[in-house]
Amino acid sequence: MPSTLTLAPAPPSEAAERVRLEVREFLAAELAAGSFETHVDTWLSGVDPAFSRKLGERGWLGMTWPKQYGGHERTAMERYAVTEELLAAGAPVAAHWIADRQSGPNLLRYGTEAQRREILPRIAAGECYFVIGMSEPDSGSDLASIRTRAVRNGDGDWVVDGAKVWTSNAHHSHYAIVLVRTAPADPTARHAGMSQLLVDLSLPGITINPIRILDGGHHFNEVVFDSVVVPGDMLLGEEGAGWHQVTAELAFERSGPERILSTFPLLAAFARRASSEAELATLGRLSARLLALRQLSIRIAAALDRGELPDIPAALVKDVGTTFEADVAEEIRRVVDVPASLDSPDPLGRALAEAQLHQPGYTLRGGTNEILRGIVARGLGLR
Amino acid sequence: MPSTLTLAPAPPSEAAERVRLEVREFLAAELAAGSFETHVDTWLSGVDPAFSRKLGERGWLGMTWPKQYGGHERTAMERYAVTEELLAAGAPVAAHWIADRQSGPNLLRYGTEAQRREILPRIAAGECYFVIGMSEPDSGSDLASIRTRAVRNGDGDWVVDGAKVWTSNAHHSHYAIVLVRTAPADPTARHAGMSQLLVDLSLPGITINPIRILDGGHHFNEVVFDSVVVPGDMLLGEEGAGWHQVTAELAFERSGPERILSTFPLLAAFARRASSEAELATLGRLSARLLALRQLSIRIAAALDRGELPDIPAALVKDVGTTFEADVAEEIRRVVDVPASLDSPDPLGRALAEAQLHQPGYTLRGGTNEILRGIVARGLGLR
Amino acid sequence: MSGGADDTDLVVETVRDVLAGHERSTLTPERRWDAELWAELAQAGLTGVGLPEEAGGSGGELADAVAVVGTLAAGAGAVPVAEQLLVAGPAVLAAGLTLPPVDQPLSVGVSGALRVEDGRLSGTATDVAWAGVVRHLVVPAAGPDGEVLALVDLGDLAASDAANLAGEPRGSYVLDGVPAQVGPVGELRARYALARAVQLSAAAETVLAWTVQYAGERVQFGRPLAKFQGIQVQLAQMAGEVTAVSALVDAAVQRLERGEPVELAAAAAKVRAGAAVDVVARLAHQVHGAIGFTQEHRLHHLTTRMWSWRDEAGNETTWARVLGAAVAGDDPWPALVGIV
Amino acid sequence: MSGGADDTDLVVETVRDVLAGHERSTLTPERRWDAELWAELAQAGLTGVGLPEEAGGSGGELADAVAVVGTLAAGAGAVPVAEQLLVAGPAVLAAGLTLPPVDQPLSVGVSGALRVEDGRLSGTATDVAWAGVVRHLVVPAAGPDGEVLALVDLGDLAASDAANLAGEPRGSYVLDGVPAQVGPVGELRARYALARAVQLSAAAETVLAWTVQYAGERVQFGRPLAKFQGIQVQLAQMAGEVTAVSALVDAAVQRLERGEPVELAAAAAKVRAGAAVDVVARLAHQVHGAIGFTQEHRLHHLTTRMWSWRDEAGNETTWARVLGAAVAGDDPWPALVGIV
Repeated sequence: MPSTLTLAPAPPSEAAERVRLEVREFLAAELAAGSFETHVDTWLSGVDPAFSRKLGERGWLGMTWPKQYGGHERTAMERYAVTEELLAAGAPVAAHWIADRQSGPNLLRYGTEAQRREILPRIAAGECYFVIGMSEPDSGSDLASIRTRAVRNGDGDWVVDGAKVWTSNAHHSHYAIVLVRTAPADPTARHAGMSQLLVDLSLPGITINPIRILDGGHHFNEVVFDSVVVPGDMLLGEEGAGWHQVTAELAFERSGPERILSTFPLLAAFARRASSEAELATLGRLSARLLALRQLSIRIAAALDRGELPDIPAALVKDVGTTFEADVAEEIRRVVDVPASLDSPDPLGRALAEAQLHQPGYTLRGGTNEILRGIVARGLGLR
Repeated sequence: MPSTLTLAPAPPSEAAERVRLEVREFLAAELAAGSFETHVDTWLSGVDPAFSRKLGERGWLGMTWPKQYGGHERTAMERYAVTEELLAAGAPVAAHWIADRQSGPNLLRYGTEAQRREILPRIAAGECYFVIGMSEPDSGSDLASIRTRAVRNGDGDWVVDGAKVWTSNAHHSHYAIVLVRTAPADPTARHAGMSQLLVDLSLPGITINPIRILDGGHHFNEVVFDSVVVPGDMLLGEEGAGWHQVTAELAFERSGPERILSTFPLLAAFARRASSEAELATLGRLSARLLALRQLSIRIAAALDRGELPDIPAALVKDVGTTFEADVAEEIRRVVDVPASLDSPDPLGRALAEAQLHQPGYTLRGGTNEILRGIVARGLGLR
Repeated sequence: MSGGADDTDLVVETVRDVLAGHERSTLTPERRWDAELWAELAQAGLTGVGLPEEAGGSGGELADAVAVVGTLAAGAGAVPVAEQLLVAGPAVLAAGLTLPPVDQPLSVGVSGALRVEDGRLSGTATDVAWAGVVRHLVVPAAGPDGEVLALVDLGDLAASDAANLAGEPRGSYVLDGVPAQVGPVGELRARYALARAVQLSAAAETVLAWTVQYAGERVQFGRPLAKFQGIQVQLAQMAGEVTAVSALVDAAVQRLERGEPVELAAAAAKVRAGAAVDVVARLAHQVHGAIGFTQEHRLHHLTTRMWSWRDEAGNETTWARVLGAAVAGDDPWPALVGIV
Repeated sequence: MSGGADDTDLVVETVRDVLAGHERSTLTPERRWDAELWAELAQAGLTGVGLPEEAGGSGGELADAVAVVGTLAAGAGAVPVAEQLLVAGPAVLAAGLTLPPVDQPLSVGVSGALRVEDGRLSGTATDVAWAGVVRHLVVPAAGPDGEVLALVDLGDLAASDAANLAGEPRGSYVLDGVPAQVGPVGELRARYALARAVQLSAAAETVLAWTVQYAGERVQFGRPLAKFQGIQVQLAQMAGEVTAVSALVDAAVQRLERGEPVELAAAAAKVRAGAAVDVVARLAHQVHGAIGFTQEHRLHHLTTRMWSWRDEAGNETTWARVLGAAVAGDDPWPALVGIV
């Protein structure tokens, strides 16, 4: 097998199994107390700041970060156990999701000391939420074609004009990390001249417009920047290195348990009633697919923790994993005769409806599968 | 729907239903008499000249051709009914298959009067068999890259040098219609300079080497031409028009019942024992796919009979149909627990083995599915 | 109306004109039906197409009714026309019952547990198409001598407030001795399945056309999407599904037109159309990208309907078992080719 | 042998050297096994790897045995090493029975109807791996107090002459009171399934590598196949399957190494590996084109094996039901993540 695809096993971790049981106990108690209801795809749709703060109080956000920034210096395997337990339970984790998974690590890597001290502890407390400003109305998967630009004014501040779309839950968030052009587009170097800015979403000139998805839910937004003045020290990382920073970030975000487990609450609802041979066979087939993906995902998390960048397997997890997420609904509906409806009296009918209505999103977010297969092809030495 | 995809219904045909019943009766009697055994994929592997002659005697070869050439002037729908009955029964039709389906019509269209009078009645009698000489060892799907060439000598005859591969049953056949270069390759007009020759396979200089497929079966051959002198009047059609003639021919051969029914004998063996809910559901799903493909295929046959050239739907039938042929084995093996083996005491186990071992062939013959999808894309206006 | 292909074209034009006069209903999440569209269709006689004039219909052929249903399905018209013209209306007439006035919506339900005694219908009808909207309802029910067809006037009986994935009403009625006309049940379930297959086929054709159009217009990495081989493969796969569904559904409808038994043809059509939905909807959304995932874009009006329609009137597995049982046995080939 | 990663590398090198000294056996259609290869492997001590020296094995870790089996699977070695090293050998030792000499091939069968009474085995063992070739056989059999493991010396008992799709012998034995050693049956079936999954994983990795190599070399329309986006998509799909199978099989093997119960992990591995076969083999043949369909080309040595191995030792449906039954219930998530 090409060496770009092989992954060493993750080290066994007793600490991870301990915290896994703590989270499970916490979730059982919260469910019993009615503090949340299980839903499908809650890392997109389950916004609940009170729940996020509870996780922060228990030390389950910013888990791997240094203590000086509010983190807990725990292992990647412990963090993995916590996040997959939350997703499997369909708990409302959307408020803090991007900040904890992506923006915090980004700040740790590229942020100034002041930015880290100010923001990271608030993320770890479950009180500060982020959005990612990458896609634009006309850019699609082609990030090099973005047009939002930032120009230095006389005071050394950045003046930002443009618009970003598909920003998850911007209407509940505090900051955006925005990819902008800081130099004019150069057709001979398409990936040059971009930078990342850390933007406070309460700044004057920012408008947040809802983008409703097909079930009518409001999770996404268009964020419009109209001559927004962003302080000069809010550049994240290096000027002109935006493309490089974003590419590394995308590799990170592709392989987590959220690329496998978005529809697990549906699978669980099905498992609670599966009894016929056909149902058990379907449950078994889906379980085997899930277990294989989970092994891959855990191994990638361990590799990332060792400082490796397994971008080819990460792209594979996102490609195969999100297809699996969609297939869960398809396979289950074939063997049960329960109408999918958000109003169903049957939890399985509701979960089927939620899973189906969110389906187009699984494969689209984080780069379309076509893009991912291109990455894999490169990893196989084909490009 | 794009108009390139729509197809009018085939006219109902009582004559077709009559001859269908005659064929069914004939086949039942032959099976009862042990004159043949049912197998999978018999239009490739079931060579039986005696059986072919019986079909000829009954007027079931050359059915639509003019009577003056030994044909029977029956309708395309009657011919369709006969061929699908033969395939569904897994009867040994390989000897005459190419001659009846493809080479005869080719001669009718492009042959000289002498060629027609000499050859067509023998095909219709089930006594004269053909192979197609298109692919070459290095050409693959890229027919424009063929290198076999024919040069006129002083007597006005053609001297042929080169080699053709994947010629089905050349070792049992009398003639080949060979695509050759009659002018040097021109990089600015890749499809120019090719012609078709009608070649008697008993001519000196022709060597036929077996190409065994993965189950060890000998159906394919390499035909090597070493300074073979082909009489000058054996040019088929126009000199230089070979590419055009071949392209039209491929469109014709893509949509017949043999693109759907190669593995029907396996489906039938399964249907004879299906009883559990899972088996009946699988049988029903496969039946629905087959019925849809059959409707398409019949409508295309009727359109061809009206003189239309529905090449886009024909490419779709070949793409979707051959995938179906392969899926038959895959779906059935999932619900039965019968080991696939050529030695199986169980007819289902033998049929599974035959279907599996021939599987790579279904999608490859007649142009790979990639090529076909390109044709469809063009039909959708995408190229 | 006198029938024939020209008349069918005229009917389709009329439906398109009516649809064009309406904003397409954004059903989700408000969940309503399009009363204005229904009124206009009724006004134009389109809610009685294919039902004989002497029974109170507008006359015309079954092919005309199929064309009306397909055109409304492709346009996501939020009205119970498929149920009235292809299912409940013909079933009522085939059972020898009195057709309610065709300007009052008539629908169908095939789930739940219902019984008829002494001309009164009792029990719960679940997953009723357009519950809360229709005036009359046709259901299968257990009678003293086996299953029958029952037609009831719902009056102002309340339905539970539930909807399918597109927001189309799909609620339940609790019936407590409602007076019913009763007759032979006939092929009610098969008609219902075939009607959904007709809608699925029309919707899938439209989704393919939209996706081809989008791929030709949307530029990524400096080229229209349609120029990428990966996208072409996806569109060809969609075209293969759509063409196969279209041919089979059409053939099943022709059986119905010829007055032949249609249960197995309907089963095959529903199975095949249902199986195409995942491929067609998934690839359409994949090619459209994020924009097709939004409520503003037209795509979801059809994809959400397709996801629900394939499960309604019996899903693929239910009908595949019926079909499989008919093909199983010593002579599968004659059994199979006798179906359509 | 003392175990550890370096030793495993050494074992793999040795197996490769032995394989390189042999023409790969063209099993089909002659249907034979590779007695010379077996003799050389036995000579090198490789037919006892992972079995303790005190029991007559060559010592070393389970990981070494897995490496031997994987290497031979990838090389299409026609010898019963997977059966001996991963299934029958360990099962015999776990049951407390006496291991036959490791230079005499030992195999396994799990189908048919067999019973043990007074230390004698009777009935028919069907689908026996390497029937007609092996000297000793391990089977599950019905005993007076439930299922047991039975080990018999077949002597020169004749087997029926049958083969799987790759020509590997898979015949039956009729046993008529053959003396047997008897012990607890343990996880014999799961071990067998896992052994086939190990072979499938190794074969799939090799088929992917061959296909990538071919696509890089074969020129069509003036470019290597690998430059076509359509081909790249197919190779990426294959890579996704192969990588997933590889990770899961590896994790299941680790459970075995740690001495933990392995039934459900083996079930998952067999289901996942079996499900990958259709995708991997079909796309590999598709990319290779006609040449890969010939007997001369190496591809079929692995694809025909993969087609058979996925059905042997229980196909996906059989094991999926076992796995599904274990996950079904009120707490599916803990049940699931406890499996591997």
